[in-house]
Amino acid sequence: MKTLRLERLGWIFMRLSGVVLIALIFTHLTVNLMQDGGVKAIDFAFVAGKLANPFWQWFDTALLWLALIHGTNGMRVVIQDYVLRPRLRKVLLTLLAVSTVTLIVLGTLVIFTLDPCPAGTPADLLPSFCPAV
Amino acid sequence: MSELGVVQSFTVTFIVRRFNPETDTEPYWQDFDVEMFSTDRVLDGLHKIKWDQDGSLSFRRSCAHGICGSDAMRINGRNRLACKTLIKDLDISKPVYVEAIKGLPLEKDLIVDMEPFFAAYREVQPFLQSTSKPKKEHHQTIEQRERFDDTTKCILCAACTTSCPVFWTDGQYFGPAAIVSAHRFIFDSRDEASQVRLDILNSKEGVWRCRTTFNCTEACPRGIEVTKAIAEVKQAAISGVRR
Amino acid sequence: MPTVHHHEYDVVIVGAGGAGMRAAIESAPKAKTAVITKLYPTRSHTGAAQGGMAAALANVEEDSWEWHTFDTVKGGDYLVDQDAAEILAKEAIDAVLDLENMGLPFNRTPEGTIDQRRFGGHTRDHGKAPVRRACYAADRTGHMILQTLFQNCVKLGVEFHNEFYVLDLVLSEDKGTKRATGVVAYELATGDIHVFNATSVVFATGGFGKMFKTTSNAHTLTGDGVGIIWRKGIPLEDMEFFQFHPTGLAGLGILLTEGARGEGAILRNASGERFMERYAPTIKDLAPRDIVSRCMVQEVAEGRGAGPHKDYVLLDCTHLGAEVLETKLPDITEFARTYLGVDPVVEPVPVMPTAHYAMGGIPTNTDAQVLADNTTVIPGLYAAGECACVSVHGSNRLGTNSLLDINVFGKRAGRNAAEYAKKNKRPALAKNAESFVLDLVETMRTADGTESVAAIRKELQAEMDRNAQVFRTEESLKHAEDVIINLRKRYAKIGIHDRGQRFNTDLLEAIELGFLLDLAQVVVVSARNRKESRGGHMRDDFPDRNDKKYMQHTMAYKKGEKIDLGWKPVVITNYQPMERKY
Amino acid sequence: MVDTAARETRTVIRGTLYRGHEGMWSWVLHRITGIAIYFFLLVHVLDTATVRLDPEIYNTVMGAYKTPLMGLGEAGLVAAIIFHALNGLRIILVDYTKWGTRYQKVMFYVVLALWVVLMAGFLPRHLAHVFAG
Ligand SMILES: Cc1cc2nc3c(=O)[nH]c(=O)nc-3n(C[C@H](O)[C@H](O)[C@H](O)COP(=O)(O)OP(=O)(O)OC[C@H]3O[C@@H](n4cnc5c(N)ncnc54)[C@H](O)[C@@H]3O)c2cc1C
Ligand code: HEM
Ligand code: SF4
Ligand code: F3S
Ligand code: FES
Repeated sequence: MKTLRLERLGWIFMRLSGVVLIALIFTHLTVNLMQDGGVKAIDFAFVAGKLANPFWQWFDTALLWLALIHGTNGMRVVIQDYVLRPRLRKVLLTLLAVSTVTLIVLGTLVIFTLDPCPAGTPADLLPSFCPAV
Repeated sequence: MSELGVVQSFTVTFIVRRFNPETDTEPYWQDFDVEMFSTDRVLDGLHKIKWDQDGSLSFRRSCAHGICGSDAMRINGRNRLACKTLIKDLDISKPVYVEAIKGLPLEKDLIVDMEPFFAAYREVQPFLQSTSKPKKEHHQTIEQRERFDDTTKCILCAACTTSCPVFWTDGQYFGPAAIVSAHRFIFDSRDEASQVRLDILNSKEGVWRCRTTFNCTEACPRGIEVTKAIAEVKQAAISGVRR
Repeated sequence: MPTVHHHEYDVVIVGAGGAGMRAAIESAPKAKTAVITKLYPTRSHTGAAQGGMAAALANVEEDSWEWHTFDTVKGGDYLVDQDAAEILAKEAIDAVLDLENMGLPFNRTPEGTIDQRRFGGHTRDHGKAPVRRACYAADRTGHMILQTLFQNCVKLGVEFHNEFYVLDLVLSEDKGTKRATGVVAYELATGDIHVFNATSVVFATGGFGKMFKTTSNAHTLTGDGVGIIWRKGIPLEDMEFFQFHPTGLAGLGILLTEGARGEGAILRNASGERFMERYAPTIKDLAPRDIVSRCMVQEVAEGRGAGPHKDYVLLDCTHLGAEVLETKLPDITEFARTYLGVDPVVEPVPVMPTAHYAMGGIPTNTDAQVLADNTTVIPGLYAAGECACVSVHGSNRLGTNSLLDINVFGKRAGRNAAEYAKKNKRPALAKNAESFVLDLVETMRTADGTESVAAIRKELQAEMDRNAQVFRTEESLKHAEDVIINLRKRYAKIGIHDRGQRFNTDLLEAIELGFLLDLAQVVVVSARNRKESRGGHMRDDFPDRNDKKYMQHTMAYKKGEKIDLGWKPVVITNYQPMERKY
Repeated sequence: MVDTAARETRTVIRGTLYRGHEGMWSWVLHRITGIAIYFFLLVHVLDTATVRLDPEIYNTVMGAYKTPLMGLGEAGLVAAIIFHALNGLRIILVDYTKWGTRYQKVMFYVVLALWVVLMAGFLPRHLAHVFAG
């Protein structure tokens, strides 16, 4: 612990990731909530359309990883501040770690394995570039 | 200062958080009406209570002018020295709330156990470590001396540490006062053990727990820019000491 | 009944101010040492000292320790023991360098050495002109000394017993010769009694300014140590000499350092006149404190005081500029702003003399050993700092000489106490050594009389200000003595509110008042007996110094309820008494 | 014995709330918003993951976001993110610049002002999307 200085690493990471997240999150929000139709325009076609583009794939991956690690490290601090009973603290920290790893793996898999034109789906639900069935 | 002119007196209500470990299971609030002058300080009010109304009221004090650090307490919800808080600076149309500082074990009335506070202080090695044995004094320029002037003012009153929300959580955080004491030596050109102190403060309960809430800076009766000192220690822990 | 604990140490030091901790730093590495203190060490009043610490380093201009010795002797109106003054001035240089090497952040010269400034009564070449001799750290020199000494105690792992009130000294008596064997203390947190058996005991308990109403001293400076010594039948020396510092904030007594005048501040009366020019044409505002205080009181008495009641004079710093005030005198600038609402940068500050420093105290020789009479040493018992009387300050202490005193003689006390403890076996304690304190505490804790401690203390303080302050006469002192005797009778009938064992500060204030009453009486009786004016002791009815009769130290002895007075010769080496002109 | 003029009221037991200044309240908000965003993120990654299961399921799930209630919730989320992001920048400036600690209060009010401006730009559009059919 002392030699690795993990707390320092975490502190620096919070700041670095924070700066990057600003760019990522605001782009994400603008694209998803502020274009025509706003939140109402979000559907499978929209998402799948975006994720077919490698730029958005990498963009979303960065967003996913950074936000989750940043948020998780933040939550770790909060738990360590307020949960003083050692057992409960351990349980919560483990839960936190497990859910973060799960979400990162799950999210990354989704981003890279999503088939934008799954067979047997009505065309009106799909991105416009899907070949007509 | 009543000799200095005709100063009017008025009644101030103090609401004091009392606790006597020998008879009480929980602290409770008690109010006292006290005749005060606007030039009086909160410490004078407490003395008037102790000397004229209830001798069992317990608090620490010594110098009565903000230099010994005995009487840090929470006055109207903020940490201050009772001897430096003038009645005229408070809104006396409302009662004045006085209670012990937060986060250290409550011993009696306004008295807390200071030992954990001093333990953190001792841990940062707050003393000059120098292997050079000058014939006379060490050489130090005016600029080098100025570099750590602010943090030499600390009177170890604990107003900062016990105003820190992070310290309140579990009392394990070194706390701003200990960091201030470390800062005073880390940035002293004569000292050779900066890295040792930085290693200590790099630990789990060290500087990284500070969330820049500035309560410490606001509370410091000596006007030390505590959060700035902490920020400088953080930077030193990342990229080395620049004196 | 409180629990009684027993401890054994080679050296026990009572008090953790500058003198106590300097002693501990000497003694702790050599002998098993405990420091017993009623305050957390950093709360000690040494931390309030502002101006500086004198030493003829000659860093900024020519200086020598002989000149320093002369100034000390002359400043003390020749009642100084000159052998002690020589030691003080000579060892001053190492005392300052020791502190610097321990880490004290002194202000620096452009060359990077310790900077020095002027202070009252310190001159070049036997009075020719003011000299820059005071080493300083802004206007918190005492704060830095206290912190530095504490830091080094932490470094050495010195054992502190914090918030332990020593209430008794245990002496053994063998064929009429006394010997120290330990002390008994009351633990504030629990109400328990602690008996410390020790080979050497060092008293470093500071002053007793709280017998006056207007004082620069802390609430806790109640003269406990000196009072304990007194009650043990050990004499007290030169108790009539109390220093009234010229520049206390009017009405409050909070000190504005003489360093302000050292930097060029000027005292003015109501009409704006620089009145010190009239009294001390050569060094004007930088005359020694006794002289300046007297002149201020005289200005006010003759109707030239400022303010609505014409009851103070003004300290004018406005020409110094914000820069000097903020960098060299930041703390006092803040004091004036906080406590009087006066900004020294733009307006002069109301000031009046404030009870400041006890020149007298426990008689010691230059090895810091306590004396049972003019010459007999009490083995194993030492004293240093403001509670002691070596006497390096004579009848008036020069500014910056006390911080020096606590370092030079604190060091000597610590070193000698440790050496004594190494050479001698730990003496046996008397049986029931704790019984006096047990009894005292229990009587007080259950006291249910009708008199109030606060009221008696207030009356004592008011009386001392009225009749035993800067101007004294036979009549005023007689009045004060009668009042004190009466207050002592009332003190026997006090009542205590707090019946608890834990943090019973009510009980302790009562005990402290007992010491104050004892000492006030010694001060007044000694003062009545000295029918001359010298240094801090100014008799209106005997305005001149009388070397024929009074060129000697007062020695007060407790004989039952009576006070016997005797004399002790002054040690003169080089400087024959002369008229004191500045 | 001295008389006791004291009135006793053995009612309230807790201490007062610490009356911190801008620095403390900005931290309280930062922490609350951080935690809120974290929990939203948990849910958000999961709901987005349903995109991998089946377009219809995803669209149903997204349907939930399109109700007025969720629309308001989203507004709150954006409010939180904007505050957290701006204040995060403030913290970084406090940490890394020489002048940051001295101007932290000013910066806090700048954060609030920018927050108001950004919200004023976002809210009408968003609410229009949510409520306009
Ligand atoms: C406002 C002010 C400014 C001053 N400025 C200067 C200056 O510029 N230059 C200068 O040379 N001098 C100055 N002086 C004088 C000088 O500061 C003091 O004389 C000196 O610091 C006294 O030090 P000390 O160690 O003897 O006592 P203190 O520092 O007073 O310490 C006394 C210690 O004794 C302990 N104690 C007392 N009673 C008991 C007991 N019963 N049991 C256990 N412990 C006990 C206390 O806890 C404390 O630790 C100033 C004084 C004042 C008040
Ligand atoms: C928009 C860009 C963001 C920036 C600039 C940012 C910045 C920061 C910074 C600098 C900290 C450290 C605070 C400190 O040490 O005192 C922090 C803490 C935190 N952040 Fe963020 N953050 C952002 C986004 C997020 C997101 C998306 C989440 C949620 C997943 C999040 C959750 C948290 C949490 C829980 C904390 C801990 C709070 C605390 O300890 O009080 N942040 N943020
Ligand atoms: S930094 Fe300020 S508030 Fe903290 S202990 Fe020192 S003087 Fe007190
Ligand atoms: S109050 Fe605490 S969080 Fe940091 S800025 Fe001060 S140490
Ligand atoms: S009593 Fe000394 S700081 Fe308040």
